[in-house]
Amino acid sequence: MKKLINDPKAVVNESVEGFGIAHADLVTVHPEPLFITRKDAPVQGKVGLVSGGGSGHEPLHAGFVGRGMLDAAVPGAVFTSPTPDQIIPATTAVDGGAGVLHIVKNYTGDVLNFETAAEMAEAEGVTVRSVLVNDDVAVEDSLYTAGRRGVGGTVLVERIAGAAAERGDDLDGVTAVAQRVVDNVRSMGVALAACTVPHAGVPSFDLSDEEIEIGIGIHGEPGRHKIAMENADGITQRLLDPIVADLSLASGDRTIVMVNGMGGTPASELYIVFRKVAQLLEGLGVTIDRSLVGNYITALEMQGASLTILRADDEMLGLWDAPVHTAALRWGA
Amino acid sequence: MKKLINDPKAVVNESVEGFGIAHADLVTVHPEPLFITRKDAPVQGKVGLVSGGGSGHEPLHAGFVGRGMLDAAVPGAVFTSPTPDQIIPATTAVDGGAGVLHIVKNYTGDVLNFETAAEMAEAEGVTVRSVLVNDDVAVEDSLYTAGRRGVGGTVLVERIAGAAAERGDDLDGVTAVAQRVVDNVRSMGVALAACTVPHAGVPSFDLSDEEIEIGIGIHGEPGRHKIAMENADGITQRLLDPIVADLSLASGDRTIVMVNGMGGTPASELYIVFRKVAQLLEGLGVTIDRSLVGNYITALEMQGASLTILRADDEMLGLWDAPVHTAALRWGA
Amino acid sequence: MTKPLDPRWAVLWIHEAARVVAENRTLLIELDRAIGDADHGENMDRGFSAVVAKLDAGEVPGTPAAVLKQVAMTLMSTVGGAAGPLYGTAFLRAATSLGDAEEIDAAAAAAMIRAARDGIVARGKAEVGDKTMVDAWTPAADAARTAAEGGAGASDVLAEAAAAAHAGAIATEPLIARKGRASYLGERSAGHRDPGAVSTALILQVAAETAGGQTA
Amino acid sequence: MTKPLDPRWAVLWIHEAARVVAENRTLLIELDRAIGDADHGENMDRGFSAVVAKLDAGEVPGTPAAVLKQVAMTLMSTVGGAAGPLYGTAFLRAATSLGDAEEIDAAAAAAMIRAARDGIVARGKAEVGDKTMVDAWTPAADAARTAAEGGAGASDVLAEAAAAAHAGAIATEPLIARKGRASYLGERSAGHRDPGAVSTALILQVAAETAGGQTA
Ligand SMILES: Nc1ncnc2c1ncn2[C@@H]1O[C@H](COP(=O)(O)OP(=O)(O)O)[C@@H](O)[C@H]1O
Ligand SMILES: Nc1ncnc2c1ncn2[C@@H]1O[C@H](COP(=O)(O)OP(=O)(O)O)[C@@H](O)[C@H]1O
Ligand SMILES: [Mg+2]
Ligand SMILES: [Mg+2]
Ligand SMILES: [Mg+2]
Ligand SMILES: [Mg+2]
Repeated sequence: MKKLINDPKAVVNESVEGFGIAHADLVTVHPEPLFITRKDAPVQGKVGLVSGGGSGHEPLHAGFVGRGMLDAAVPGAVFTSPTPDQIIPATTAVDGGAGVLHIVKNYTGDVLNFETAAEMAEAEGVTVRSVLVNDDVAVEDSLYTAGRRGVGGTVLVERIAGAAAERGDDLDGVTAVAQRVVDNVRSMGVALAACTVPHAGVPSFDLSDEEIEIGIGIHGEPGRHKIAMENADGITQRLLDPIVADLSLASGDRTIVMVNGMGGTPASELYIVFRKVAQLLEGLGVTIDRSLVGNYITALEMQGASLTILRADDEMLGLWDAPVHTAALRWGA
Repeated sequence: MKKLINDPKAVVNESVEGFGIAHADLVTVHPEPLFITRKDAPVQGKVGLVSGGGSGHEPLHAGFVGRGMLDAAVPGAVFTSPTPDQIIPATTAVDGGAGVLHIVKNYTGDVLNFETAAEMAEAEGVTVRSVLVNDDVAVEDSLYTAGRRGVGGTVLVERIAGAAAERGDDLDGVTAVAQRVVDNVRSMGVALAACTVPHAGVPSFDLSDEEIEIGIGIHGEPGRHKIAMENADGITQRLLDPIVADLSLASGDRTIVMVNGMGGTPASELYIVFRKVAQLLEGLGVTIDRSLVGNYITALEMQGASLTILRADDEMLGLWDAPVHTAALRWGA
Repeated sequence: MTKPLDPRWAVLWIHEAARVVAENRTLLIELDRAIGDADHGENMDRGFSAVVAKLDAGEVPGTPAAVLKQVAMTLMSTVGGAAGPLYGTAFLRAATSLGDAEEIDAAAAAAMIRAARDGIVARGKAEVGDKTMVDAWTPAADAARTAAEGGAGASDVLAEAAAAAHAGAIATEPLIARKGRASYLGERSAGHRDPGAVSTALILQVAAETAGGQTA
Repeated sequence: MTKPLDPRWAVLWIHEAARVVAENRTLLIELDRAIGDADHGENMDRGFSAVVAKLDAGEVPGTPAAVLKQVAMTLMSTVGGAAGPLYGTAFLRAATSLGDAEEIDAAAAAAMIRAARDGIVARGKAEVGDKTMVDAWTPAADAARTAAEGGAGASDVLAEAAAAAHAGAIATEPLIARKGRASYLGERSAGHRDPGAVSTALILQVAAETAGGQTA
């Protein structure tokens, strides 16, 4: 294992420390317990937005803290949900009197830790709502399982709910918008090569030179199945088809599309995937109204990509375009 | 070799095509011969900025086309300088009557092809100046060699010269500012693992699990020497020392610092490097006035990082802060 | 050579649990790598190291319940992931079930394991057969009750629980996961033991060993 | 079995050059991988494929110079990198040196190679010993002059040039590069042949072969 790190156990702390120095104009890093808030938190009268989860998905979540997006991010150990003792102070720190929305990716660990934290924060007088992101179509959604994972859709939820909070929507309103995004966003991912978790020291799965993993998440888990390596257009079709089916995308639908790199894939390849997505959606009469192509929710240095599609309405597009100023997403500000 | 590509020979065309679709609001892609201009080119009365070079360094250069930065980017084949027949029309397309500045990275191929193109464009009536970026301290600068390479400093030259052009400086003025940046910017890089050029199909150099390459460029070339793997702090010191020495950085100096990923290194690791750079510069009494941490000038999916430091003055800092709106760098717009 | 299950035993148990978790850190990471995200060993090791540091820093609490409550709070705030809240709840419920008794008798030992198991089910909503730690805790709780009802001593109750947890962990191997991270793998999750079930068996095993218990 | 060095020979030469470059694409990539950026074989193959496509699409030009000028322009606009302008200039200067002669005699052949070599030096500023294609072109030009002055036929002039280029390419192996991308490697560039010198030797070799030349 070769990584630009010092001690595997210090990776998250040192990385967040560096992040805090680089973006001192935008964020404050609270070291013990670890969480990150926007510089001007709490914003009085504004709904506070908190998200978090295991580290290793950078820029998610700390890179999305700032005006028009998150008020706080809570990083756990690499690929490990944070603990309630981090989430509680992050929640109270960003409560400007209008309550706090937790944006939680659907993993047992995230759900349980945020659940506990919400209960305790409520006991401290903060009104907390939660929205559960579960956009990964690679995973079956069923009452008898842990349900679908939360992956790329999280970025879109954070952006759009963040804009709603910034324009002054109340807690119910922000929660409703966030839920509407959750209901209309789906994702699917592929890995060409695994990542190596620093404390584990070995790749998170084994893959031969001729195989890829389809239906991967963002934690270096193996995917739904291995298939033989294909070209970019073929892989793109495999990512798109289940999303189109699950969302029943049809001619006339408007979308926000994200082609996301898993950390170790060059931008040039992501644009090749985006090109094919654009061709295929055009063939279906579906328009791409906004797009993101780049590394937004990663799995360390994993090679691969994910595709996220949101069926967007006027309000979502308007909120998308509103100013945002974070380390990793910025426009209009 | 596993990559999200179709045909190795189509990588650049398909990728730029996807880029053009994703950023249709910002750029126009001219396919044959291939170059990219900002949407509103030529801007009348403004000096036009053209850069280019081999592909595989994305977001450089196309990702920096737009207001406040480049007017045109000219992508060659992967790691291969573009040809004059691409550079000439790119140059004439962005001439708004105030002349064009070529920003050329110091490689024999880039120099020769831009030289030829400048001559021919001048013959067509465009006034052309050139600035040669040669910031890589890993390479000896001597009259008897090809001189230092142009690497990360290019991003800073493009940004600052772009801002000068945008505010209306004339060709001599823009050229002078660009040259001042070149004179004050230095870089040094490290690779933990090689990249694979699509048409070659094998990694560009061989490195054992215990070795790293110090003093690499951005073309998958081997570096100045192999050393045994070290931790992030040790490697950072090795990147910083020769830059500090070459620039004679001293207490009171103000800087713009870029910690750049080579394509396959996670953001979290780049922030660990940045943290150490900040500590070391603070120890020297040198301030970091602005910074960039992320993938800005890459070598496909190479694992590693480079450090770029510009000794900045008031004017450079002011130009840095001016609005920029490109696919990969955006603020104030 | 059974011991009274007093606060000092509880502290000893937890020390041994920390040791066995550290010893099996790589095994637990490997198991989680196969069907999860390769962190269970790291999470448990981080948590139990913190627990031991915390216990060592203070006086031995007055009751076994007080020890286990401290363990619960520390695990909750240091383990993270799914295992943190689940083990945290398990130790918290175990503590609550013990009240302020100064020693744990056979019935209390059985009740403690049942309470831990029920806490995990309440939080995680997994059923037996879902390929989670519930598949170790449930047979452990059942075996403990049977042993207590059959007149075994407290330490032997723990020994029966540990043996059942161990068998339960082994039995997760062919199962297809329906809860937790392994469920994302669908049928590919079969053929590997559940890491949380294995860590459960390890922790119960040292409970029995430190108590000096033996299986019937 | 020497041939008249007329326009049809020039076209044949370039066809053979394209073939030998394609055949050695991987070798040239490998050489460039060792001390450069692994693209010389790809660049040359792309360029010469384009050249052949262009030649095949039109009539055979009236003079060897016209053929070589077309080659120059196409290489310049398709090869890229350092090799594109250098080979482009080489073929352009070679063409210019031939004027509108319909056939190339021994003196013209020697002058053509000299002109190509001088063009490369003018553009690239490399000297002999810098570990570049100049280390193949310079001995080639020298050998060609010696052969022509010694009364050899045009095809044998080419054969002597090719042999010298080949020896020159081999002799780049121990050198430390001072120009081009390999110079960034400093002493690590020693121990590998220069890719551009090797491609030069290949192209001159097929020039000689298509002309039917033999070394003395
Ligand atoms: N819903 C659940 N109910 C009971 N146990 C669960 C549940 N979900 C996960 N687990 C247990 O947690 C273990 C994984 O813990 P760990 O790897 O530390 O957390 P994470 O899955 O968040 O990475 C699994 O092996 C399983 O035994
Ligand atoms: N200054 C120079 N003068 C002469 N030849 C040069 C010079 N620089 C490079 N070369 C030649 O160009 C070859 C490399 O060509 P190529 O790999 O196609 O371009 P690049 O170096 O731009 O990748 C080298 O092997 C060398 O022979
Ligand atoms: Mg985890
Ligand atoms: Mg090249
Ligand atoms: Mg896990
Ligand atoms: Mg090359």
